[in-house]
Amino acid sequence: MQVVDITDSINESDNIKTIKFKWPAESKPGQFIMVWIPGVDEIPMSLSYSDGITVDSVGEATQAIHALEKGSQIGIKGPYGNGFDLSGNDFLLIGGGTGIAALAMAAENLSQAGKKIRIAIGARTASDLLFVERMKALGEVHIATDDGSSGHHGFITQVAEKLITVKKPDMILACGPEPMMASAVKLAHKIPIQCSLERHMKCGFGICGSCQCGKFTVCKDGPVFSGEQLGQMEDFGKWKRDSSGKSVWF
Amino acid sequence: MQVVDITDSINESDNIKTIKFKWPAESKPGQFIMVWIPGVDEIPMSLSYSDGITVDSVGEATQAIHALEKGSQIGIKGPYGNGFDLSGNDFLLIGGGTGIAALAMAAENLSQAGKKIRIAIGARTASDLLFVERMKALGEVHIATDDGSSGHHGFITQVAEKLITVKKPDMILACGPEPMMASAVKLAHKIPIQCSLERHMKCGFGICGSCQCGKFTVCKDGPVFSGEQLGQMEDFGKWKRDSSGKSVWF
Amino acid sequence: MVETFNRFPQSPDVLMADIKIEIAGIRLENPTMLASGILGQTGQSLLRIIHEGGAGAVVTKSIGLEPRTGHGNPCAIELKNGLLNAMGLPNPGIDAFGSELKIALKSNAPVIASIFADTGEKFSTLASRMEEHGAHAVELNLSCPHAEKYGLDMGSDPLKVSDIVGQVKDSVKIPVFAKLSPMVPDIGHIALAVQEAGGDAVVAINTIKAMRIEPEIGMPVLKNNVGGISGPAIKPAGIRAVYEIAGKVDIPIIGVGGVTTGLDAIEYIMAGASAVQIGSGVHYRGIDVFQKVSQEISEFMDRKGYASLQDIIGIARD
Amino acid sequence: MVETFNRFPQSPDVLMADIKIEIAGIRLENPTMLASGILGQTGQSLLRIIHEGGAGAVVTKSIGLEPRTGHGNPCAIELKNGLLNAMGLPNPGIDAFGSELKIALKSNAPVIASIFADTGEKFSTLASRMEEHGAHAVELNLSCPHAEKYGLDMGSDPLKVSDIVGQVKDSVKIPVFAKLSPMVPDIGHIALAVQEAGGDAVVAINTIKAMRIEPEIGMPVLKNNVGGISGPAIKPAGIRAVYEIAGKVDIPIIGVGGVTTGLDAIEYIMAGASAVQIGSGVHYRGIDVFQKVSQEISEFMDRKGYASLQDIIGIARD
Ligand SMILES: Cc1cc2nc3c(=O)[nH]c(=O)nc-3n(C[C@H](O)[C@H](O)[C@H](O)COP(=O)(O)OP(=O)(O)OC[C@H]3O[C@@H](n4cnc5c(N)ncnc54)[C@H](O)[C@@H]3O)c2cc1C
Ligand SMILES: Cc1cc2nc3c(=O)[nH]c(=O)nc-3n(C[C@H](O)[C@H](O)[C@H](O)COP(=O)(O)OP(=O)(O)OC[C@H]3O[C@@H](n4cnc5c(N)ncnc54)[C@H](O)[C@@H]3O)c2cc1C
Ligand SMILES: Cc1cc2nc3c(=O)[nH]c(=O)nc-3n(C[C@H](O)[C@H](O)[C@H](O)COP(=O)(O)O)c2cc1C
Ligand SMILES: Cc1cc2nc3c(=O)[nH]c(=O)nc-3n(C[C@H](O)[C@H](O)[C@H](O)COP(=O)(O)O)c2cc1C
Ligand code: FES
Ligand code: FES
Repeated sequence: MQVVDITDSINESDNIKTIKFKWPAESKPGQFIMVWIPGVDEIPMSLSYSDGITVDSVGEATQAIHALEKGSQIGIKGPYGNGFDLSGNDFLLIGGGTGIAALAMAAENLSQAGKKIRIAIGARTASDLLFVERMKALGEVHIATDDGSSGHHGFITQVAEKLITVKKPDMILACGPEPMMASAVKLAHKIPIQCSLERHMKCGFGICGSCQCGKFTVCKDGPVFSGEQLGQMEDFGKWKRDSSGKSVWF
Repeated sequence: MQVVDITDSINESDNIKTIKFKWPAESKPGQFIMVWIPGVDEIPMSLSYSDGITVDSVGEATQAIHALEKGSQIGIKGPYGNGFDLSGNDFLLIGGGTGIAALAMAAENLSQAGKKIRIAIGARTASDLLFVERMKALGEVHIATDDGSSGHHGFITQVAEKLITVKKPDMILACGPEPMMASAVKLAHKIPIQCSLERHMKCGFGICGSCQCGKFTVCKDGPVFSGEQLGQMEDFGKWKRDSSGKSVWF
Repeated sequence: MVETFNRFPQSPDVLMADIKIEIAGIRLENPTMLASGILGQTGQSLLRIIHEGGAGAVVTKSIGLEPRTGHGNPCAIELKNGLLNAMGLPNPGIDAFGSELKIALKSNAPVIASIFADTGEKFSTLASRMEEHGAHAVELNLSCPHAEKYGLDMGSDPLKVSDIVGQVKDSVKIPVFAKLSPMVPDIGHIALAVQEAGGDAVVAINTIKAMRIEPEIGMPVLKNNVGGISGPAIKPAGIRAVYEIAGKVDIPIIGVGGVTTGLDAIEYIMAGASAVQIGSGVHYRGIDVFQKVSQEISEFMDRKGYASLQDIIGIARD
Repeated sequence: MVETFNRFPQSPDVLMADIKIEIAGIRLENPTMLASGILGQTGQSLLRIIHEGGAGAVVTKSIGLEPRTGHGNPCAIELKNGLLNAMGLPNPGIDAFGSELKIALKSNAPVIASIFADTGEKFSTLASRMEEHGAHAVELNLSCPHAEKYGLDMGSDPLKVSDIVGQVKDSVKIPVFAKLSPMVPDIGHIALAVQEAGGDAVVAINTIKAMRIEPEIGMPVLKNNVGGISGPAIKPAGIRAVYEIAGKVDIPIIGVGGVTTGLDAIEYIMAGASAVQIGSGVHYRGIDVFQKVSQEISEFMDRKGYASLQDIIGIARD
């Protein structure tokens, strides 16, 4: 656990903020951290920057993160998890909701390595779309919203399907709601795909078993899993476990 | 604590054996180790070689060491203590009894560094004289025995006194019975001297206080002390402490 | 004169040490087990620890009568010399756990069901349910240091311990293990109560009550404030506990606490343990820590010329 | 919404933190003391710890009525995360110790005399003798984990504790501290017994019962087999103990166990300690560990804007 100072808090949308902190640790795209908000909670957050997280305010802990100001202190455990395997040349990235946060650094790395990337970003509505400008600087961006307020009216997976038909990528990276990723895996068919999963996390470093998905721990074996691994998980896309370990259907 | 295999056991005299062991640790001349003879005791022993000790059999633990055979195992803590400061050019070494064991590696180092050394070795009787051949290869050796069976008939400090008169060394190293070292300090007068002390040792690494001499711990601040430090110790040459911490006169 | 230096037979003709062991009638291929509460919450994870990890047996997460979410986050952090946790006994409850156990039982390795409760009666109910579900043994958690009413609160009182063990013994036919805490002045005394009540094995130790305060923040890090420390920091306390218990009881002892290497396991076994459990070691060396430790035990025994585990169990007591 | 993140005043005008502290009327220049049993056997060594080491106070080695040689060697070894010892309370006895105390009292720092015995009457005799010799306070060792009849054997029973503390309080005017062991299920309960019997401060913790077996040899390393572990490995247990005691008593608490840095000390102080004792830290950082730790405490307080120790004592409890 390392205590860090908040250096910046940036509004991304009504409900989403990016928080930056003084944290010199090395990390890989797709890794996450456990964020301790003293007195409140400790929750998993993908690194959307090497020194930042992008947080959708959905409950007590995320609200508390939104309330952090420059100079506030939080505790960080990590970086944890495996991160994305970035071998391949022609990438399709599919990000739903805050899922694009987990993909952003991967996109930057790939772009820097001169690889071809197409990025499909989905959200409920236009104002919720995240990192559109940041991604446009890196590759071809395609958009979908549930309400049609921007880009394709409908699911981002429908956009992805078209993009695959236009030209087969040799690797797909996806992060977002699990049902979305389940359809991504289906439409990827034989194209290699990696999905970043979310499960209820307690320890974050692979000992408590709370984030178990199939035989894997999401925090240590994941959060990124290959299509093949996902195929071995009977629960993927179907159910997750609550904080007592009981199964809950999606 | 490191467990090592005994590689050799060499008779030095009726009552004295050198024990060698497989022990790759680095050490400085004048340092000592704590030797654990499993089931028996753990006792301090000067390193007479970088991988060996030379042991006078005086009681249960030293007898047990004499009984060790090739392949037996002992435990070693250390090397401990400060060791000798070998700066200077013209050395006089004064070793009484097994005291020469603590000086032997210093003599070798000095000789290798091309420094002038004279070595005064004392013992009760000729057959107890230790390392005479080993020392002759390194410098000028002078001998005294209490019974006159070899060399000067009398104390080794008398020999040392003459040697100093012949030519003043610029550093004296002494190890042996404490009263012998007390006279050595006196006759050194203004010549720098270092003496290696013996006190009852329990921990060996400076926490238990059992080896206290004046304000110093012999195991950690020593076992080698300068004439100046010895001058600050009201107990030097007068009394030591038993294993309860009570003072006992020499 | 003394002649205790070479206690080892050193016979070069013994080529491969036998590291199988039987505890209260339960046969293990090797003396390493998964400790309770580490990844043992689902059937799939238990299976993986056996198949990929190489554990000789697995102990499930401690299961209670009702589902329990446990303490809030942070509930587990890394310290310099160990792990600090206050999970607070989260578990899906005995009803939901039956299906997990069924999955775990697909392997050939023994599955030991850890249970917790606050009365002997509830312990008995849980044990019977676990027996019905097919568990090979039950382990009574009498030692959790950070869940009020449970664990240590009962496990430090020899009368309560013998009452609970006695009641459970009356309710099931499978072996009953009791897991003890080192946070008592005389653990041998508690172990004796287990034996006298008919317990089949003693498991020691659970975590030691501990805490971390973050100076920068001025607050305890764990949401529950107080937790328990596991891992290398507690090994010396675990070895001591097993050694003292071995001086008091004849039933088998299972050593737990800070085992990460084969030599750690050997130290427990020499103190009197017939097998070891590994929890934090999964973090330090990966889930195949069981295989690694077993391998290292074998290598040690081969080098020293030991034919079977029986030859070293309790040897440091002689 | 929650607003507990910044508990620190951060006032930049406080330039130098005040780290003086008074405990039961005894004034310390800084909150670090030498723990009992580390180099505290002679007057000269106690003086040196004050003058060269920079300790705010020193506690003597535990002294009994008669001279005692203690356990045989090996009696202290280094483990990976701490020191393991079974000294066995060696000491020259109260008669011989008077002259040592006289030497130690030449300094300006308080000298606290640690004593051990197996009855309240003997404790009282020792305390009176120490008072005559000039000790500023006595510390009752109710917690040595490896000397039969002494220490933990009494210190784990609240009735015995209150009996001993009560008797000593009746015999001396100087403050009486009681040093407790963490090897009990509820240390707060024992601390309460100290307070109720009139004790002036609680000292926690002593070493935790532990053991090392050398696999190569197949024997315990300590001559006494069982000893106590100190140093970094036990800090989390010590912090927890102080935190729990602070929830039960109003008398000052002195934290001991694994302090090697200023932040370790701060952690104890935030848990509720008014001062800390340092034992193994002498090994890890040299005899000037007291000076170093004091310096680091000051630096922390200055950086965080704290004016005095009072501002952080027990802050993690709020
Ligand atoms: C690997 C990983 C990466 C994540 N990355 C991001 C990110 O980049 N941006 C983002 O906004 N969110 C991310 N999340 C989700 C985020 O952790 C939850 O939104 C957050 O925990 C909600 O906490 P709360 O107290 O605000 O809400 P609560 O009211 O406590 O809970 C709301 C929902 O959040 C989820 N949740 C709560 N606690 C946890 C927990 N300990 N572990 C996992 N999920 C929990 C549950 O689904 C719960 O129903 C990530 C989750 C995981 C597992
Ligand atoms: C730094 C140092 C270096 C030494 N180097 C050598 C050496 O190179 N060769 C050698 O033969 N001897 C050396 N000694 C002395 C050696 O440690 C003792 O002779 C040995 O401990 C005797 O043990 P015992 O069981 O055989 O005898 P015992 O019958 O136990 O005791 C005989 C005498 O040995 C001394 N002694 C016993 N235990 C200890 C102890 N733990 N610490 C210190 N002294 C003890 C006491 O004076 C005692 O009266 C050294 C001692 C010290 C302190
Ligand atoms: C995260 C975690 C959860 C634990 N949960 C339980 C539990 O539910 N029941 C139990 O009896 N012990 C539990 N323990 C204790 C372990 O089973 C074991 O006794 C302890 O961790 C010491 O072993 P180790 O050093 O190998 O981890 C838990 C330990 C950890 C670290
Ligand atoms: C070598 C040694 C000797 C000790 N002797 C005593 C003693 O005589 N009386 C006592 O109360 N505590 C004794 N202790 C315990 C310490 O005072 C202290 O409580 C313990 O070591 C934890 O603190 P630390 O981690 O700073 O060492 C001793 C500890 C050590 C390491
Ligand atoms: S959160 Fe604990 S194992 Fe993943
Ligand atoms: S032998 Fe313990 S301090 Fe020197």
